[in-house]
Amino acid sequence: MTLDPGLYNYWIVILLMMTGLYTVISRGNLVKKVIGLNVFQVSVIMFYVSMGKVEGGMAPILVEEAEAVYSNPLPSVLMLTAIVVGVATTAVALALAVRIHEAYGTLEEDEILEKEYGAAGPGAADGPVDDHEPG
Amino acid sequence: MTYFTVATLAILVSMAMLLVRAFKGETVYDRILAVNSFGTKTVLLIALMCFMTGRPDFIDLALVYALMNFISTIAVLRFTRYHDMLDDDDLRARRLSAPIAPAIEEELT
Amino acid sequence: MLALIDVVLLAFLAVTAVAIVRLRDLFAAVMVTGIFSLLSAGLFTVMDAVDVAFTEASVGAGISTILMLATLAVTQDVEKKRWRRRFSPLALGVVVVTGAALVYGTSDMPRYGDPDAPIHHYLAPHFLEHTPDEINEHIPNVVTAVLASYRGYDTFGETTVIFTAAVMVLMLLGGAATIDRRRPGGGRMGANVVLRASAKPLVPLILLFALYVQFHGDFGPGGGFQAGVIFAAGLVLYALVYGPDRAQAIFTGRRLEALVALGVLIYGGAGVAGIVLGGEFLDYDLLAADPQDGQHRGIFLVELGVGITVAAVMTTLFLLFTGRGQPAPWEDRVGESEGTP
Amino acid sequence: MSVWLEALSWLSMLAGSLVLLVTGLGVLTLPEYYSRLHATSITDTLGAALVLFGLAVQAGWSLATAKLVMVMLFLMITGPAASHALVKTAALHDLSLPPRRRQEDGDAGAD
Repeated sequence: MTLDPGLYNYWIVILLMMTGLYTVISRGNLVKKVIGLNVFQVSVIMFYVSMGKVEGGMAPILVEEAEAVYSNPLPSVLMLTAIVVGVATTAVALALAVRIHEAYGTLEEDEILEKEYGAAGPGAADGPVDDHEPG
Repeated sequence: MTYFTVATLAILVSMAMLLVRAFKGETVYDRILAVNSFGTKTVLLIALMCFMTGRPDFIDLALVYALMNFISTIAVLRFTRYHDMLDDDDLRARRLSAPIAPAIEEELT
Repeated sequence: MLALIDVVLLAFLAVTAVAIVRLRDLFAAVMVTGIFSLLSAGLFTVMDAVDVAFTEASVGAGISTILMLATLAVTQDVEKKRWRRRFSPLALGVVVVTGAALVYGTSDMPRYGDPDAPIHHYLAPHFLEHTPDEINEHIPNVVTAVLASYRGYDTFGETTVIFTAAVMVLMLLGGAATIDRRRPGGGRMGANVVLRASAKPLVPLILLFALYVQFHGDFGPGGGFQAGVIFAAGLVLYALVYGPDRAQAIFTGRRLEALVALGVLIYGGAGVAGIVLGGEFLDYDLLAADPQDGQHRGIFLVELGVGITVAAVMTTLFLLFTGRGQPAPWEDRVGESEGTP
Repeated sequence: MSVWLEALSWLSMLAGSLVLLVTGLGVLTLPEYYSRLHATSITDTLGAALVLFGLAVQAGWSLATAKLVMVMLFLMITGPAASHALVKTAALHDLSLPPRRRQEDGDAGAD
């Protein structure tokens, strides 16, 4: 395996992706998880856009010159819509977080589980205890 | 060495220093300040890049940045809350301490 | 020089991402996310994806940050220490192993900017060469042509997803709040005369700029998605400075909901028109006597539909998030204190 | 382009770069919030104006120049307004006064 410096972009993309993944799996706060997902999303977008770049090319908006080199327009199209869809889905996640906070008074995974199942955590009781006060 | 290079290097160095401030913070306002100034630097960097790549008609992009930077700064300031319920002493100490200065209080009411 | 910018900005981006994970003050984390967006948008410009940069700048740095801040304002904004240890070796292990595998995988990839990479030899040359004769010779922006015409069906799907997301958020947050609390964003800066004076001339300019981006999308970077977000940003600025109630004087909840649906209907209508005229769904060639004019008309309609939906959805989302809660006590004074220093 | 215009562009960009560096340095090294704000608010507007002016001279009379002027105008309106909002909000939200002032009261600064 050779480590070509021309792959620098992809390494950073992987670093970002793993940072996002780590945030999602290791942090208990729901908003922090959404932020982690956003980091992950940006890394995927960065990956696509990096692949679309052509050396010495320019943005895929045609100019008069005959022998102009353009970068690939396809990743741009895919990622452009992905960003807007991403913010719409982020909004759904945040709306859920707001409602969860209204119901449980917290955004911490641990505390929500405790309120739902008691201090012993899920699995200890037979089912959810219904004694939590909303808010 | 063109002026594009000089200006770009200056902007990148300045950005690095602002990043350090945004991470160190001290108060939340320092971060907002750093983010706002960072946005201005990005606007300039984009404008420079448009000229470097020979497509100066993409300046629209710089305009959008300037716009969004302003709006998000205003939003950040509007959503800053007075933190009286922080359960974390360490964070509270970093955010604020002294009572409202009397002069400002007067102006407020 | 561009390579240097690329390397430095990517390094900044990596540092920023790590900082985001480490910050326990969520408010600060969201602000650093703003920097993250600005940086990535700058990188998209370096990588020639100007349309993506346009979108990321308006969505990531603008609307997304604002929505997160609004969420934090109605919930909590400090991440608590976990009962279990904060540092989780298992998570780190998973991440390191996955990352190593992915880095190993990149060794087979073509290097960055390689013109011979497989991705550049499949559909892209066709789009670049044939946009002038297949779509319209007056649409130099290939991204717009691919987005609205070649891949119009896909974009229709994306627009529907945005519509669905708006409906879901409406279902989640549309009712009254179940607990009593202050409305976020009603901070005391609302009555500030400097902000009002500077925002007042800017709002119409922003709306005008959004229209420019909408209708200039065929020629330069821009289009319905970007224009919609910028239009919404103008309304958001107005709502931030003058209060959501005044912003809703014209764009009431019901009208916005109607607009959300109207955009999708315009898009779908442009598609169905193709069927009615004897072609296929989203076949713009038949919309006018000359196929090139038909394509232009179709792209115009589709972008208009996307713009209306996106603008209405983003504004609705903002109003839903900030409308959660009671007005702050000082908000009643906003109207009267106007004009006082 | 004449030599004079070229020189003007150079000079303006160099001055702008210098000012931008000062911004970064000020934000990084000054002791507390209000002085850091003072460092950025002025230099940001001035530096941006100088760099954009340099670019505008490069572009000559074209649509790009008109857009650059728009960006410049925009930054000149929003920059000071944002700075004003920054200082006002910090003051309204009880950000502690500068350390020197507190030291006069016999209280050591937090930083």
